[in-house]
Amino acid sequence: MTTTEQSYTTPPQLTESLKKYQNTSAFVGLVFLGLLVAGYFMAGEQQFLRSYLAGFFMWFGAGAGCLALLMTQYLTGGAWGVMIRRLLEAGAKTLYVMWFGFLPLLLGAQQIYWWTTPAGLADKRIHEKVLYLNVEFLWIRWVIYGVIWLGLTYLLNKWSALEDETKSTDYSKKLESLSAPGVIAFFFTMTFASVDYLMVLEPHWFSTIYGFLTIIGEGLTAFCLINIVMALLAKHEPFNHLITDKHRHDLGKLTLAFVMLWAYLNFSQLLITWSANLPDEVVWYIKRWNGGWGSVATLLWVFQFFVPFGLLLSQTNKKSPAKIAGISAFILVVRALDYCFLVEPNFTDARNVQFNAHWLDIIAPIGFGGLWLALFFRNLSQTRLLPIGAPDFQKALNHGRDH
Amino acid sequence: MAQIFKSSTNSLARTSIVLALVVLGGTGGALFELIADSTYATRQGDAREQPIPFSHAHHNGSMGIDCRYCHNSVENSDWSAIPPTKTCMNCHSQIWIDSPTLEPVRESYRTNTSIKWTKVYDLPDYVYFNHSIHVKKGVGCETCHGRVDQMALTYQAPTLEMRWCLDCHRNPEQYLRPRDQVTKMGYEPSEPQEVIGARLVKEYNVQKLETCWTCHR
Amino acid sequence: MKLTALSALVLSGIALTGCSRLDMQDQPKYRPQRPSAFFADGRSERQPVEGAIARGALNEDTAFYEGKDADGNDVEEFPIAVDKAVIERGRTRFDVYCAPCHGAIGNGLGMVVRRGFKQPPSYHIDRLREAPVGHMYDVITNGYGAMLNYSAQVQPRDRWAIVAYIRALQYSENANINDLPVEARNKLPAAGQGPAPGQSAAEKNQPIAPPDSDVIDFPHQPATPSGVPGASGAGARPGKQPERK
Amino acid sequence: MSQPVELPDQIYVGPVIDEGHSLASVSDKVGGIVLKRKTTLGWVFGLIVAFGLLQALMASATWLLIKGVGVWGINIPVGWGFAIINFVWWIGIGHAGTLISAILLLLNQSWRNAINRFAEAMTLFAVMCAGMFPVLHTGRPWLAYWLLPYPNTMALWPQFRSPLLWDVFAVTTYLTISAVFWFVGLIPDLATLRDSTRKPWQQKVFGMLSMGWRGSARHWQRYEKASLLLAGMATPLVVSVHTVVSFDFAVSMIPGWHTTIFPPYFVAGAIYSGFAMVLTLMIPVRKFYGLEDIITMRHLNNMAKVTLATALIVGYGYIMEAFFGYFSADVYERFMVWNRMTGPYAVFYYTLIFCNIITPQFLWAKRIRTSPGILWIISIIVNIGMWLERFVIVVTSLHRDFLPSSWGMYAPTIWDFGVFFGTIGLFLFLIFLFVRALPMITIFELRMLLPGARVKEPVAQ
Amino acid sequence: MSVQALETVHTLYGIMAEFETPGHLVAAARKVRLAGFKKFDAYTPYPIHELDEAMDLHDNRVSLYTLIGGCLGGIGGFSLASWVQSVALPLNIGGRPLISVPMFIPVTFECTILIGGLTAAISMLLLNGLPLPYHPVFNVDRFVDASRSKFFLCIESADAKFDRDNTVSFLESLNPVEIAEVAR
Repeated sequence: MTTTEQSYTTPPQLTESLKKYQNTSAFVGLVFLGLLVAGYFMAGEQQFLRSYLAGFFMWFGAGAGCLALLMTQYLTGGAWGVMIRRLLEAGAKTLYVMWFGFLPLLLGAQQIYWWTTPAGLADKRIHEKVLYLNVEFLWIRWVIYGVIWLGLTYLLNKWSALEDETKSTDYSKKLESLSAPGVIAFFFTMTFASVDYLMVLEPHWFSTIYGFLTIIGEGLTAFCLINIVMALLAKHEPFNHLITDKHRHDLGKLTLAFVMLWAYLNFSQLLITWSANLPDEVVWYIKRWNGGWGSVATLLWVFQFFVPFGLLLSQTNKKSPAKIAGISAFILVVRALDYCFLVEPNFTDARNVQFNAHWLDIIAPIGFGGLWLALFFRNLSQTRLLPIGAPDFQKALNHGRDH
Repeated sequence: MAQIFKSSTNSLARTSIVLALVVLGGTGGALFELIADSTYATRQGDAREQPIPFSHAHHNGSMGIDCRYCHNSVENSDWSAIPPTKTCMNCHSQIWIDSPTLEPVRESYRTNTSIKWTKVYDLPDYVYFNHSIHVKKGVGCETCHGRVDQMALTYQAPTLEMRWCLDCHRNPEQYLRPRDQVTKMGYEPSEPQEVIGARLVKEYNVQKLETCWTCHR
Repeated sequence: MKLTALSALVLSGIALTGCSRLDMQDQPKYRPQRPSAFFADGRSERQPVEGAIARGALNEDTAFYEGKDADGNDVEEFPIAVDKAVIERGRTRFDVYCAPCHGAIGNGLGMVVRRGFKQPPSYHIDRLREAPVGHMYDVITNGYGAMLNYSAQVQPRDRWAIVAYIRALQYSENANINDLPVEARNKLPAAGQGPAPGQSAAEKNQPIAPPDSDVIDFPHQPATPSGVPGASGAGARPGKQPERK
Repeated sequence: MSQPVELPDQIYVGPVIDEGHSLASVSDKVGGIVLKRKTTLGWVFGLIVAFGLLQALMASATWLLIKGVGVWGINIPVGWGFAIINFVWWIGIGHAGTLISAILLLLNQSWRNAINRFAEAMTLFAVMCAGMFPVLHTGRPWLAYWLLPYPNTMALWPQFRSPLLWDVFAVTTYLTISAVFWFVGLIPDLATLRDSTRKPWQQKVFGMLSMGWRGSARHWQRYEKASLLLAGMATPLVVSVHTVVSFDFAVSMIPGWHTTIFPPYFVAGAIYSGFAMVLTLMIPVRKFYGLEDIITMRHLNNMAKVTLATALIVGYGYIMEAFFGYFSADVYERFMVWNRMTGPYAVFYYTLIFCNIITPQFLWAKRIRTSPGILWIISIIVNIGMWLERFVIVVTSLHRDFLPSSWGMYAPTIWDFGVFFGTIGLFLFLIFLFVRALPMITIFELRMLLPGARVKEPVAQ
Repeated sequence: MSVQALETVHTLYGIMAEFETPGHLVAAARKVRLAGFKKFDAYTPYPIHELDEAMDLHDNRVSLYTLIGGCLGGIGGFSLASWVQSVALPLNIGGRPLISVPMFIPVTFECTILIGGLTAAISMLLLNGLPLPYHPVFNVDRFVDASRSKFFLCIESADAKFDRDNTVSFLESLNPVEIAEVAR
């Protein structure tokens, strides 16, 4: 195998393909986002924002998940991280655009966030926590999140590029030392972001595991996307012989771990809430336990846990590019349903649970997915696809080749 | 190296493992059946030694004296009284007055001291049992105490295990009888027990009390 | 496996200690009639102090509690309202506490008498038919002749119920067909062929025996060994004959 | 799954096993600790000290059985005192062992090989100590078998909706599977001991225990499969055990207990304290037995990193609890947080913050991660901190009941301490016996790390 | 098989060759398999994964049994919980359904692991035919090192292709350190 630097540059055909993917995604994204805007006029502002929130948060989360995994892999090391570092960087960079996606939610907050309305702010329980729940602070938090996420993304990308150029381990050390506090900052900001945009849809409800759950979900989304992109890349020179079964196997195992973590955290939340049966808390589940949403909950358990779990147990499935990509795509579809499940039932009545999913709930994730992928492939086509400057790059490439 | 073990050790090692499993597993079951559930542990069928060989078979069986003649508090109290010597003397002031067997009775009456009967149905102190409600709901004396009319020396008829109590508490219709048949020995239901039991459950408003505090209070 | 072995050990431990009484099966507390190591007489219950009267137990109503009027004479009238339920109640009490000696119909030929107890007089003699109810109450309460008192076994209200039942028995043994209501009388077979008139007062409160039966069933009689009252076994003895007429 | 020896580079602190070892030398070195090494005075002294502490357990438990649980400091409203605190503490300590063996085996982390046997033994002994507490707390330990579902004369069954029953299942399963996993791992090493010793009685004992293991390739193939499967099952098991322990608290309605983050937060806390305990024990053992070449700096460094990471998760848990206490706008939740921080037990809260959150921050520095002495002190502080964490959770939540009329204080008695230190004695006693009687490092897995173990097929002759 | 060969089977377990390195052993094992021997085994002080391929070992029964055991354990645990709570001792706890699925998950899970784990360990031992304290290979003096540092390969006399002299010369061609007869 050649080990010259030249062989790791992106060949022109691959850049072409990436451009093609970018254009297709952009087209799909624009069409569906156009439909979503049309939905604003057809279904009303509130329904628009609900579907917007579900679709947007999923794809925002994909970028955020990439950022989190990017920092994590600097901390833990391991071949898997080196191989997908550039993909994660490209994913994280989508945050530059996605961060602005919160604006419609902030501007239309009174439509979907009841607590921001005068009636909500006057509510006794909301008033009790007015130090946190006030509209000004909500805006300020949005800015803080942006500074932290975008700042981390910027620095990580910059130093990583410099590392490639200079081959200096100074940058490797810098990346590692930024990632450690970065992960901590990310955990807290993302927790509060999940409170700000999702949890307060049910303004009296709270769950301490929620931030954790959101972050793990985002990591799962990110891993699924990475798996798919890795499978796409594996079709092209030079990746067809750079990415080994071992790499895919490691990524598959991590995907499996996230599937299990997702199930574990969700089950913990369910069991604790369900068994204590406190009126404040159980409302959230009542709306998701009965009627149409109850069936969706079952579907989520089956398709976001049992089925992927069973499939990912098999080594063959994890190692085959087509299979792992298929499973990942499947999980992504269920992830979209999961976000819909997190958002929509809040707008139904606990005494008479209605299945209130809307056609816009299908439009929104596809629209944002197109947008996100377009951004992602654009970022990807502008960079070298392998971090040749990483100190353990050669070792990562050789991972799984020594027998 | 030399062999450490003889070739016979192989079968020895294997059989000993199997044997150990069988023995351990078997002992658990055996101990349950033979000890925990044995009449030795439950004292079922165990006739207790009494200061006077009082025969229920005679008094209740052949004389036909109603249970309540002596155990007169059974309908009104949680406690079915062991009769005072005076009750014996109701009759034995006239009959069998010379019997040496009955001397302790007469002595007790003379000296105003209690006869120390041995309790046959000694429930644990953490069990609350109320005779009157059982009698009122149509549980026959015989259902728990067995054919007292055939007991020369009184023995404990049931196991008195908790599951024995629960057997009836869960499905009382298996055992209920009309109230006026409660003290009757050798009662035969006039209709199939399922029919009569189900009717009486409704008529007497018998509840299936299974809560812990029904009996442990 | 470890636990099975452990539980087996524990079980056998319990068994080997000689009894299977668990903790707290015997608690240091008194239950009725439990002996006491503390009191000299060995009883856990204490007798009230001589002359003590429990709250609500002054029992001033002498007619009710003693069967005597203010002058100490036996009362003639029941101090309670007598109705069918009271007589029914009286019958159950009578069958339990009186029938062993007095016999189910009050002829004084109960089981205990047949075993040697001094025979009490039949209720169906004139003296007793004419005795005031207070007298009978007094006998139950305080005993009479060879009969010891039943005050501990039978409560005052039950004693009156028994008295009421005895009155009914006496009436039944001396009744006339004309005492029956017309409808009941019509149900009887032609006069002279069925059971003799005045057969049983109990019948007044019971369905009349079916026409084809010549056996009067006493369904609430205390059980005899045969389980069929009055029909066979002990009930078939000659001594029982009078009550059949 | 071949095990390439990873080259030392700036990411790593050093090799997983020092150079210069051969197949025979590792076998002799580790096996020699059991077979050849003289029983040192230090070991005897340590054993006696541990045995003395164990007597505290014996005495306290005996007194407890005679008098009942009233000899402990528990009462209304704090009905769960030292018993549950120590139970959770011990079982948490146990978790590192399974984690090191199982998760790191699944993740192909070769540095586990030198410490997994010891950590697994620690797991077993810690779970034994842990299991003792709820059983003693029942008041009538001789009836503990009532906790199992079996057809009994009472026609009663345990309540499957109660987290305390889940505990029974989780802890017994954990103990059983840990013991099986540990024993399966021991079999090849016992065979090594059997073949290395010259004493007939040792040959007999190790021969029986190793069940005639002869290193057949056909056996190894199934053996590896079974090990992997056991590891695969032990990993979710270890998570489930502490999750169930957290459910003991979380499915209730007590403020400070009923919070959804408890499962991951408890699991992280368990791993945290477990790794701290491994460090606490490994650092001296490594020194006394001269195992620096097998348990290298790299091990200490990695364990310190895991400790730091879990410390951060635990810290995240503390902050979430405090934030959501505020965010709940619930008077009881808020009072609970406030009471923790300013109430009568506040000093414990701040001590635990110091021990669990502040102290481990030193581990960011590689110099500290690689200096055994400081690491040892930090690990002990963390152990104390994690004990205090359980104390704060149990006592502060209970001692202020919903109604002020039911408020009370909790103070352990000498018998509480007797049982607690007694279990530490039991634990150390078993550890001392273990390091003397069994190979404390998995020899056959060490061999796999050696350069000489790699298969280089000769060029065709 | 000749009469003489049969006699050999009774006295001779097989021929054992000792190798210096794992690499030699793997190469030898592959050759032995390719030579058509079925009943032979390699003895190593630690698991060598290359041997699985060289000796064509792919026994997945442990996994299969474990899967079955785990499933049975899980089903058993859940059924036990459901039966107890709905049939044997139905208790209404705060209005929750008798079969409270979420609350049965912990027990179900633990039973799955318990039975699965025990099956994995026990089936491994049983399939390996352990315990077997006595085995002919221990008769070879140098075999003590099999659990320490040396690598052995033994062709059993029970193999159809076994012939004492030919086997010895065949093994000698594989570059062993030493060759020994294994008495039964």
